Amino acid sequence: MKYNINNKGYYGDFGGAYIPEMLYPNVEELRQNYLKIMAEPSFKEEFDQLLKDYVGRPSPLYLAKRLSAKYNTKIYLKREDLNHTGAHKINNTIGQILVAQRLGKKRIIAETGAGQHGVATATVCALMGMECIVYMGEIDIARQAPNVARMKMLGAKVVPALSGSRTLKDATNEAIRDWINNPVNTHYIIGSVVGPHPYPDMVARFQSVVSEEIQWQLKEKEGKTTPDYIVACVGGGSNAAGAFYHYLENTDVKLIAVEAAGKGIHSGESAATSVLGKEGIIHGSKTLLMQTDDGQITEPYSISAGLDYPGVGPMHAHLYKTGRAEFISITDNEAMTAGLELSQLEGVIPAIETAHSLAIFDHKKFKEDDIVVINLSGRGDKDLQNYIDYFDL
Amino acid sequence: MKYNINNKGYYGDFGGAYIPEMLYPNVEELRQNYLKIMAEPSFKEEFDQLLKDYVGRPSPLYLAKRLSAKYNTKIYLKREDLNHTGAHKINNTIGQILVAQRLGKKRIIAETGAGQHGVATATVCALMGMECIVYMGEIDIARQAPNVARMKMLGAKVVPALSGSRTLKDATNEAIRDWINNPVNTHYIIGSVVGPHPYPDMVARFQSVVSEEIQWQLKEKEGKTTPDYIVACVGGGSNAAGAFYHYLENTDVKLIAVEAAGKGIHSGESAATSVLGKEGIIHGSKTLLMQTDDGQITEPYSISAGLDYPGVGPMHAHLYKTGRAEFISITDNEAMTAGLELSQLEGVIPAIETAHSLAIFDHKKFKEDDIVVINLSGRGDKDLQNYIDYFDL
Amino acid sequence: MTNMNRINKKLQEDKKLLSIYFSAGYPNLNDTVSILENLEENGVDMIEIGLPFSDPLADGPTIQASSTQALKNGMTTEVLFNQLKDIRKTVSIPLIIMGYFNPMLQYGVEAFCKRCQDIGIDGLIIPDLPVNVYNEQYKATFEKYGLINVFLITPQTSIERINFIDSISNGFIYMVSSASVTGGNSGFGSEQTNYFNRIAHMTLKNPQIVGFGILDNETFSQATQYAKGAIIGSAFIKHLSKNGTKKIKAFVDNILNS
Amino acid sequence: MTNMNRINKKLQEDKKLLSIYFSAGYPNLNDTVSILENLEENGVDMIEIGLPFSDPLADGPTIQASSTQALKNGMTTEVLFNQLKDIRKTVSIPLIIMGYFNPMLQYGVEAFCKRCQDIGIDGLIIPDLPVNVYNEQYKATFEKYGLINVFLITPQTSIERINFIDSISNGFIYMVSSASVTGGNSGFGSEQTNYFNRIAHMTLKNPQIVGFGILDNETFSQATQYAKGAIIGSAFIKHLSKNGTKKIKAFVDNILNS
Ligand SMILES: Cc1ncc(COP(=O)(O)O)c(C=O)c1O
Ligand SMILES: Cc1ncc(COP(=O)(O)O)c(C=O)c1O
Repeated sequence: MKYNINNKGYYGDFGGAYIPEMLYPNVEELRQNYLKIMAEPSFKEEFDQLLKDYVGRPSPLYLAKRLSAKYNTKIYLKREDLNHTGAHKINNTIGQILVAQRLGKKRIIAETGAGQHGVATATVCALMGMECIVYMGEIDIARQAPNVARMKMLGAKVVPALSGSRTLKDATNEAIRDWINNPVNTHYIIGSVVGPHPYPDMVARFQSVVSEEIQWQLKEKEGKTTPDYIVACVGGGSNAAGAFYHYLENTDVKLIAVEAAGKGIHSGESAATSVLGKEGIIHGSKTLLMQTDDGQITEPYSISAGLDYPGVGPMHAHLYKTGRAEFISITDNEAMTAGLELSQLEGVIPAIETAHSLAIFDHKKFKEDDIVVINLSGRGDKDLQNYIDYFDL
Repeated sequence: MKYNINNKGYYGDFGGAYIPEMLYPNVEELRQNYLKIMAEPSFKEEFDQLLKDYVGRPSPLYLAKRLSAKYNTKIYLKREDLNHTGAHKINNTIGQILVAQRLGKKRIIAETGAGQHGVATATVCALMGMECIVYMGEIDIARQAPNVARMKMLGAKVVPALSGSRTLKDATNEAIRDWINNPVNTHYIIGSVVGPHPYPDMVARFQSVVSEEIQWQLKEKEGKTTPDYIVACVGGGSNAAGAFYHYLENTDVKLIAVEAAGKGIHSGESAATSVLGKEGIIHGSKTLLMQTDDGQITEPYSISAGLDYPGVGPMHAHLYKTGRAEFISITDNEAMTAGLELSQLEGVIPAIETAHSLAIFDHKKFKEDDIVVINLSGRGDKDLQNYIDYFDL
Repeated sequence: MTNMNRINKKLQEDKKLLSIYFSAGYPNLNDTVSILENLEENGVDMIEIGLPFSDPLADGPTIQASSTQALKNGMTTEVLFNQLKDIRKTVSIPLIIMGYFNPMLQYGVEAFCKRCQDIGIDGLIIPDLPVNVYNEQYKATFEKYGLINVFLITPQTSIERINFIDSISNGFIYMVSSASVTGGNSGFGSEQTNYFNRIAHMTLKNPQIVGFGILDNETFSQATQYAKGAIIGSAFIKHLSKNGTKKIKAFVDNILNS
Repeated sequence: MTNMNRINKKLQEDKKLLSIYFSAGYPNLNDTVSILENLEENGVDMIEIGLPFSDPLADGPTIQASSTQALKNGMTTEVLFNQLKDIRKTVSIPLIIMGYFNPMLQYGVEAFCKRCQDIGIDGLIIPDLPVNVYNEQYKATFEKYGLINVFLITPQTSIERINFIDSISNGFIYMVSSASVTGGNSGFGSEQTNYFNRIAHMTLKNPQIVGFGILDNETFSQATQYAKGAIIGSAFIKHLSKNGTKKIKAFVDNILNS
């Protein structure tokens, strides 16, 4: 295992648990128990059953014929958009709610950017009858209104984060503060492969169902378990972690991580962490993050709330530093255009986050017989107003 | 076959093709070809493949534990909400677009109420690169705005129907007019089991995948292929037709069709066709419909755009007249309350149409060991604003 | 020959026939009779009286709107029959009721036909009553009450079907100028005249009368080069909506001699 | 004993210690030094100088807001060190820099420690530098530059862990009154006093100073019944935001003798 996590909770130089003492008991409890719990047969059974009957897994691996024809290569879409609640996020929240139950927690908190993780958390809380509080940046509340409405319908309380850039980073700060204030009965369901160890590993494991399925689905369709490329967008990096997971150590499979360049990498309004970031600590984890020379975390920008984050998970920092994954930065405009293109070529409206992954074809040429799997991390229902306004439809 | 269609295109007294001569060539072409086309191996293969890889079928059959506990019976939800585009409607549009292609059509028209059928049609048109025009009542355009946005993203043209009650009935009139005006290159994808023969049968066959799956899914879960009850809401009746299809002739399985009582069956603002309707002709089919003594079609009302229709498909008229299905009418308020309840008990936000089916528990008591399958025909993303406003969330 | 239907008699006249459609009860509920009288007076050969319907799916916007208005004005099947009960005292040209099937069905098809006969209605045009249903279920009733049922054909109707329709018709064939809802066109192109010509050369037993798209002297002349007559609908409704029941003479004159 | 750290010396004094936290550069960029001088003058025993951070996730709204303002005012690590470079000419009580780890990491941990030593800083409190990471990677450096690293304990910290923290501490233990971000409470209940009592009875090698929730004479007295001293943060920031650097004497007097 060269690219996956080591037994100290690090991916190479990245990871760890840089947390205030107030969080130590919670995080330590989780660290000591998560692998044990996940290995219990009753856990596995319940998790698998819910993924199948409730989430609707396996998600299809769909050969996008018209998109493939346009870019003269063989493009498969891994349809996480078809999951219950419309994105990959629920794979993780199902897992974590079952962990939280087994740890005896009664109250759930979460941060959310695009709102998909908030919805996925509110959903599993409704399913299990648990209290749910979701922190969400004020800006994101405005630009992802449909997901705010969904959370409310599901009985969750949505609390605006008013500090900083009022986006995902700040919502995460607020969630952490809540956890510090409620150390005993509360579990914090982090929505990506970020945060202190063991979160990045735990979330990656719950999301790894994505690449597990890709393996046998490709086998069925192509006679082999490996594609030439796997492409996924990276906010914190959970959908990418899931799509890469079972291929991490197989370097025949090239990994492409797609970041948000916002209005341009060097425009000052960007979230392209791999290009602009330096090593440091954010939300309890040592990783790459965008920061001033002085170590203050930069306010990021992306049109997509889910990629509007100044860091990446430690796995991705490691994949970047080691060159295991290629990182491509996509501007707002490229993403929006690719989102519209997929809608009209394949009848699938992607989340704006996901649309970044679909925009790589102008940056990267593939061979005609390359098999390129794009992780279609979520659907665009939450983004309709943005698309409509952007294109004046 | 006592409850399914006969070889003249009638369900008992209902059905047929009461169409102007201008539509005769199109409808006749379809009638002569639909069964042949559907029997072609290449059709079946493409249809099944798309249902699996594109739509995401099979849709799960999910045991709703908390809902079951509340109503002290065993409730399974057939998760059509997890289909691509979020409702059962796409089962039919995938089928019809493949038929249209084989008939050499280049241009697709559709009517839509809730917008789900419009979205499902726009989706398959994008997928196949065909022109798409969707007629939608002006009132429905306002109350189902998210679906209008989706259709636009998918490249469809949405044309408002301005006559009559400016809802589904009128959109259907406009679509028929379009078809009369464009008799050669156009296929009309009707969205429910309504319209002239062969539409009701063709749509029911495409939707019958729902009960086909319920059979083997129940076998897996309960050791037998039959539930005690199947419940589905009825606008035109396509999701009900699909859920009932393979059980029509097995009277051990009780069928419950749920209609919209609007503000109350006798309030004058209702769409409870079975109670209020008389035999007559609407949209080319002899069936039950709400009308004046004089034979003018009544303007219906329901909070749900998809049930706001003054008729039912001829299959349902027959099921009603023969007593094969029990019909229950649910008011706006009962439906909305049931929709909120499902959201908060199971983490599934249903379409308001679907919410009607979930509201029957105050009207009908089930035994503890009854197996009740509710067809969860669609998700409520399109209805969020209505729910939020209604409950002031 | 006294029992010969007025339609058949009219069709034997050696002239091109002008037939006019209007929605009963439009612009005002009680305009029906005076419009009928006016039309006959001014030389119209035959009239289609539209029985308004809430969902006239084979009609274009103009006729739709007039139907809606007529219903708002209070028009019903019963009201129309009452308005027409003495019509044969003043009007002698063929009168046809044109309407959708559902209101007739609710009235009772036999009762409807009987009432038509009592009044002196000569025929019916029911766009959404298909040929085979008519043939199997209603033909006997229509004939019992001396009513001619008029069928439509369109450019898409196959030769076999035209022949079949001709075989069961006993008045005229309503030749839809283009497969298009009413009121949508202006002037005929070669596609349509080719179609008129093709039908003319089939030498059918029933004469044809062209409908849809006739709006002025030019289109009337064009159509009647090939057919026995032509029907004006939307153009006349538009005239009514602008002028009420006045200036009907001018409208008809304008069609017949421009 | 000349080499003894000021913190240790202070802890040996036979009195309850009042320690004050404030964010450097707040309310105005250049208030830092005068606030320090003022506090010492008015009888404060020890000061935590907050190095502002963009994302102070262990702090409540008051301290967050002061951090944000300080950053807007232009505060940086370098600016702070420059402001403090002559501080030992005027201030002699123990000074502790309290800040998050990322800015220190970017400065370079060793460079940061050296600079602290040069200035005369006595210790550091770094909430998000965990005990084990400190122990394995940074302890040697801190010690090299004579800096005391202060660890936190909370009501949830296990006995084993408290003992371990005690074993690697060489100044005092920062006893968080409740597992709660700063500024959230008012007055201590029995839960908290039980906790203070429990820790007091562990007879740790390092004295404890209570932080979080100290805001007036009452809470100061309560906390120092069980502990060596107490730290005031949010309450002082609120005072600064209302009064600027004036009336610091009143604030301190109010805590010490009510
Ligand atoms: C659809 C979708 N894709 C991607 C992301 C980014 O998150 P991650 O990088 O953890 O997959 C989000 C975040 O909300 C999302 O909603
Ligand atoms: C989710 C959903 N359920 C039900 C219906 C009603 O249609 P049908 O009766 O044909 O199933 C609609 C119509 O749009 C719908 O969107």
